[in-house]
Amino acid sequence: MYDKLWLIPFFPLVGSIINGLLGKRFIKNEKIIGAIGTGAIFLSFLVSCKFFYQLVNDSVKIHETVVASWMSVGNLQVDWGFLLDPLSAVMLMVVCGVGSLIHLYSIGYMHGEEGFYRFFCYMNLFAFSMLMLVLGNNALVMFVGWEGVGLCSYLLIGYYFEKQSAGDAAKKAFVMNRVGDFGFLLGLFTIFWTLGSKHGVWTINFVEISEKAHLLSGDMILGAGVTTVATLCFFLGATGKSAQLPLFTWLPDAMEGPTPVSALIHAATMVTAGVYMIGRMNVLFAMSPTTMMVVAVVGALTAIFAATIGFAQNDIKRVLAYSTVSQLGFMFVAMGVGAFTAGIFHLMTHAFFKACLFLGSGSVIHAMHHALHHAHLSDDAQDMRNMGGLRKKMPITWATFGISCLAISGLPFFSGFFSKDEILWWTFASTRGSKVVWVIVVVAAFMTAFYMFRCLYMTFYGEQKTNPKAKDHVHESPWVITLPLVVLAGLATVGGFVGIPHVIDVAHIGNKLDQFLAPVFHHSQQLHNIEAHGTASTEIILMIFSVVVALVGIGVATMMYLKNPDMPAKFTAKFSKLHRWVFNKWYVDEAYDVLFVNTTKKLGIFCWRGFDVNVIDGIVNGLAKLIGAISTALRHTQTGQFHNYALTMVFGTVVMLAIFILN
Amino acid sequence: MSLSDLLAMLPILILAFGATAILMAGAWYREPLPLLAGGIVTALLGALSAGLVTPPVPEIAGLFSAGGYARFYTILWSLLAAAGLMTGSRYIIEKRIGAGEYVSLVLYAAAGMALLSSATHLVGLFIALETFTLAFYILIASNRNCALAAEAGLKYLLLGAVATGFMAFGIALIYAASGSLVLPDAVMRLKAETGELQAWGLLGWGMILIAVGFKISLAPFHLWTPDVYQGAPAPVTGLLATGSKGAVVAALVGLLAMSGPVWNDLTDLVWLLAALTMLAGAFGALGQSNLKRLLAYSSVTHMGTLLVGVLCQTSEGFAATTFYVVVYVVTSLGAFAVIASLADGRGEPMTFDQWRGLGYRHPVRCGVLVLLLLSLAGLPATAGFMAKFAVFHAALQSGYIGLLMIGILASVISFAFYLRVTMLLFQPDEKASSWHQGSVFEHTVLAVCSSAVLVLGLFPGLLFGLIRQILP
Amino acid sequence: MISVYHYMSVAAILFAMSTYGVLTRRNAIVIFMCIELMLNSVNLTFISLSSHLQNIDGQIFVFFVMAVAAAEAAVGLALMIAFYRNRESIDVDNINMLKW
Amino acid sequence: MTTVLFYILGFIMLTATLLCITRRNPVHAVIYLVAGFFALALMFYLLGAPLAAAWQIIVYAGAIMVLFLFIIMMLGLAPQETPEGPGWRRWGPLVLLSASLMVCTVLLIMQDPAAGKEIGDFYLAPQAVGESLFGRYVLAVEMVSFQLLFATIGAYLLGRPLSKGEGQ
Repeated sequence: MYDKLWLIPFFPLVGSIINGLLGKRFIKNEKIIGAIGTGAIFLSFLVSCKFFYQLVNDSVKIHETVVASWMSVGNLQVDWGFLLDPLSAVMLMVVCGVGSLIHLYSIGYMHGEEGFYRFFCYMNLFAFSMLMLVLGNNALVMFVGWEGVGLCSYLLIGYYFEKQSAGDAAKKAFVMNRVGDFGFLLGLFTIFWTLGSKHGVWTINFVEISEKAHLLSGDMILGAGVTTVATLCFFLGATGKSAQLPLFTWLPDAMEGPTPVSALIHAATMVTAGVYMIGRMNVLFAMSPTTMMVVAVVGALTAIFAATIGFAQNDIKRVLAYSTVSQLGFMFVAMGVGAFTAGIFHLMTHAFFKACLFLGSGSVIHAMHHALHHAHLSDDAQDMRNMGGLRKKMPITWATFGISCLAISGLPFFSGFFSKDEILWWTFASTRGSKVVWVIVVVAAFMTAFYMFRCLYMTFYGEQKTNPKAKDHVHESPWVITLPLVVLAGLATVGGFVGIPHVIDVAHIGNKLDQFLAPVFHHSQQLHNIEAHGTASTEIILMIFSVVVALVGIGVATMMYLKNPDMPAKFTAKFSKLHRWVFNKWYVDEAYDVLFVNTTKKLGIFCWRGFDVNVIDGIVNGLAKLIGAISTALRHTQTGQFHNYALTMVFGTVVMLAIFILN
Repeated sequence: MSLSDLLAMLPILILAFGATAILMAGAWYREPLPLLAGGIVTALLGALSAGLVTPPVPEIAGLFSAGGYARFYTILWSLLAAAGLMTGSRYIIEKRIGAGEYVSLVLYAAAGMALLSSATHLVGLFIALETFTLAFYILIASNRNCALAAEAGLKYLLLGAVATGFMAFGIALIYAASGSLVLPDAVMRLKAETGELQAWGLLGWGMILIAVGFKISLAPFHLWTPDVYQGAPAPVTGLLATGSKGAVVAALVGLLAMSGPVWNDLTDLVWLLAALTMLAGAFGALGQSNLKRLLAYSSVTHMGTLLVGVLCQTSEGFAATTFYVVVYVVTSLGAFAVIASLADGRGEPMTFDQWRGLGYRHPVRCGVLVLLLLSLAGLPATAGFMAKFAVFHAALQSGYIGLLMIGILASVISFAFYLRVTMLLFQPDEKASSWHQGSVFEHTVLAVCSSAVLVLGLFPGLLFGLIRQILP
Repeated sequence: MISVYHYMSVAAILFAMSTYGVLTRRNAIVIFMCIELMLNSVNLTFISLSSHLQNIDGQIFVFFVMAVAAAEAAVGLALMIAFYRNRESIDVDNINMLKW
Repeated sequence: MTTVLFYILGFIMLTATLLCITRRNPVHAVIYLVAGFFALALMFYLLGAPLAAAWQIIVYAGAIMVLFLFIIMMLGLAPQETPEGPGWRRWGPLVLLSASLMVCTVLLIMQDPAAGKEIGDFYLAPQAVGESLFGRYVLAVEMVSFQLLFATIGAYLLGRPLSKGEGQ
């Protein structure tokens, strides 16, 4: 029934190979290359839909298929095996669905770029790797994907090789991801070794690990529980891949890549691999309250931290990048408090609205770029201070961007509302939850609403601040760009209804997502008593509270950034008494500006420049420098002189013999 | 020596007498191509006979084994010689190196490697080791107009001769302690009644380790590696980096697999050597801006990893090491073959400046190079990953957790420089110049190496199964 | 009383001395001579052990060591000529083009 | 008698070696080395290995060292080993290092219980060695002969004058 699962990653692989080998010399035509690339992933999407439908109607929810035996080393048997369960099915739909749309979008966005074929080759390769990551039934196949997506990510960040910054960004992403990979491997080996050497179960198969995980409960390593150590290592891997504190600074820099890349890899799919991985290993994580706590705290801190930095950014893509980091923080909070379903739910809705936001920003940048290029100006096409008032010029982009902003802010009945609310509820009420974390996350939610609307207003509202010469050349993008926007905006609007919370489920639809994912998560949740308990009224109150928080955030942003020039004049004319109020309001505003905005701005700048740039980059650069220094020192032992080489040899000999004698 | 002995060593005879025949033919007939073709055919015949002819005796003249393990390596080294000749074809023709001499030396070296991998007697071991070392001294410096090659040859000779001294001294001490030169008895008799190695045995093993350390470039005996790799012509470097190291490791594995755990007193030392080597290679490569030197450091790291597998002293570890040797040989040879295939009148592309943007001028070969580099780096689904994984798995089962961590750390670091080259290749650079298009021979080698890397990565079980059968 | 220990000690001293020579001399040919000396100390060890163990193998090995040394000397000296042709010197301090 | 001879020969050999590794003129070094080899050959004889002693003289002193001498003369190196030899600072540590190598080796050799036993009378007739070489070890002898052949080829390949267009 499920033995054709391999088709799903197969199509993008073929697409990648065709475009990579034949794209430059033989196909050449952009349309065909684009069609091959998009078609490949769309076929995967169709196949995924088929399997998804099949799985929904199947009573057995976990299916493994083995394509071929990979290797057997000693008592370890590893297969090229795929695992289809509700978790991977949801991920499949997200990856293939959003991926298809972004591929389509790329045809328009990358039009005329040098290396068009290369772009689609990498994108398909990425899709292939991501699907391997999602579908792998054992840690090794997952690791194949894990490394593959990383590789494609560097390749695509550094797509514009001629830019020095792009190369640096790729390097940074590389270093941080390596730290993460190191964690992942250590975690894997810890689990593998303990299960094997102490319990005789040599396996890296996820299903088997989940079944045998209970054996590990009493084992200790390095003075701590094995599960704690291993899951902390896994979490380190997740922080690298998913840009969490302290390894998050590569993600904003990764915006050097083309915008579709940012949307697909650095917003919707690859960066959520860490969340998925925790979901996949939820049994292990649930066994260690310590790790769960760490995950939740790190997630919450990242959420608020990145949101703060979001205040101070003027580059539209960087705002979105920090917002992504922050939203990933939300997902980790969810995983940390045991709300696995909520985490995956938010992963899904985030993929919709954040992809839409990124693609929208891409559409704007695309238009700006063309306009500026047309007028021979070298202004920054990504700086929001050069935008403003684009609402009329680009109505579709504006509408979809606005809807996504509403969704990410968590306004009722948009998708973000449901997922974020579930996270907040679990954080508040879960047995693994914490009120402190809840407060932090709520503040972060407020900030999210604020800076997203700031971004919206600065880009689409007010006066157009683009250089007058280029002003009139800004146009709406072609259909290949707007179609994905519309579809994603639609999903961002209604996508949340798959997970309606029980308390407001008037029509008794039920939380479909929760029911669907239950086979994966409920077991560990029940085993370790992870549940959210509280009265329905508390839940409703909290829900209203979070909506209010979002509205306040939007309100503040509206007050501060939506400066319609007509409004004050009309007000003065019609309601002269109100004038003073408005005027005073302005004072308040300015006072507010001085007291609050500037402070937060400074805080934001401090966090960004001070922490992000100095501390984290300092550490990363320091590490790189240290390694560089060691390698230079080593290099200088390489004097080329025969005597030095011989001397080293003899010295090594003497040391060795001395060791013998001393023993 | 009886007829059955001769039959058992048929592959070696084919190689050695083929070498002599080609040498003599070369004295009168100086066209390089037929000589080369003859050499390649001889090497392939050697491989074929090793694969097909079942030896009637298990041991040849009490010096060499004729078992499966020995034949496995005979096949590998014969094929290596064929591939080495193919990669060297343009070098010989264009530089006007004496083809007869060159071809026969490569075949002769292959015979030496095959014998070393199957040695069951310390005399055989010593002579076989010297056989191919000697051939390499000559091959490295075969282009006499090249000052760098002469320097590389001299450096390798002087240091290599010192290592030979250590090797002989080590053998002497083992002989002293055990009274025998026959393997594995000589090694097994080293133990005193307490189960520890006697002082002489310890010293002997130490000296041998130093010599082995030099040959397979373990830190701190690795310093010659980058210099010699850079100076030697790429077709020779390809052989030097793979065969001369692989054969030594093969002999070590064969010896240890036959003699059981004789290294127990040495584990700390070997542990240290392996750790030092992996780190020295990884760190050393980071600072390089010359591809050949970088590959040299990469080979240092790989040798460290190999040593981890040897250190385990379990059948698991030996199987993993053998697999690793094969993968390393294929990958490394391919990488040097790419360099050789690009070489033209200006020499070989070496510095990163020369490589920048070459991916657009020579996409296929640079693509192959990227694949091979990624395999060396151990990217999952390539052969390199499987090899590393198998070795680390064996280390894990033997409880060398610290070494495992260092190994993972080293491969994490080494990823950086492999990827750096990869990125470099595909940087647009207007100044990137075209290099040679390469000959059919070279393309064949590249095709074989890259497909082997993929096949072994996806279906390593085939080779693992074979290795399990043949391990002594 | 002369034991095998005496002979081996002489050999060890010889080995160390030749190592010293390898490390200090700058003329590549002299360095090569020191390496030959190293092999000779090995030969002494083998012969003394052969006597000590009343066993023929040691002497056999000496034969092979000598043969290998002769082969190595031939190739080594030819290499030095090749090097000299390129660089007009065989001072090892001049073996310095390949580094870093 | 053996004892006295051992000490005399040991003294000659070590002195000759010492002189060999310190003389600046390579020709002198070769002469001292040959002297050392003669002492070594006699020591082999003392140990009951007349054939090895003969090889030592014929192969080492006679062939290899003459080859060395020949090359030194041919390259005209005699005056070139510069007077500015290693200074104290340079060879002081090296003396220490070599000395520690020696001490370590000797210490390890002494640790072995077998080391103290006196060497008994042992005499290996050349005939026995020859029979063994061409009996049990004939394959190894063949290999060595191959090796010498290829060494000759190699020496020729490296040492002959450049032919036209070679290496371009």
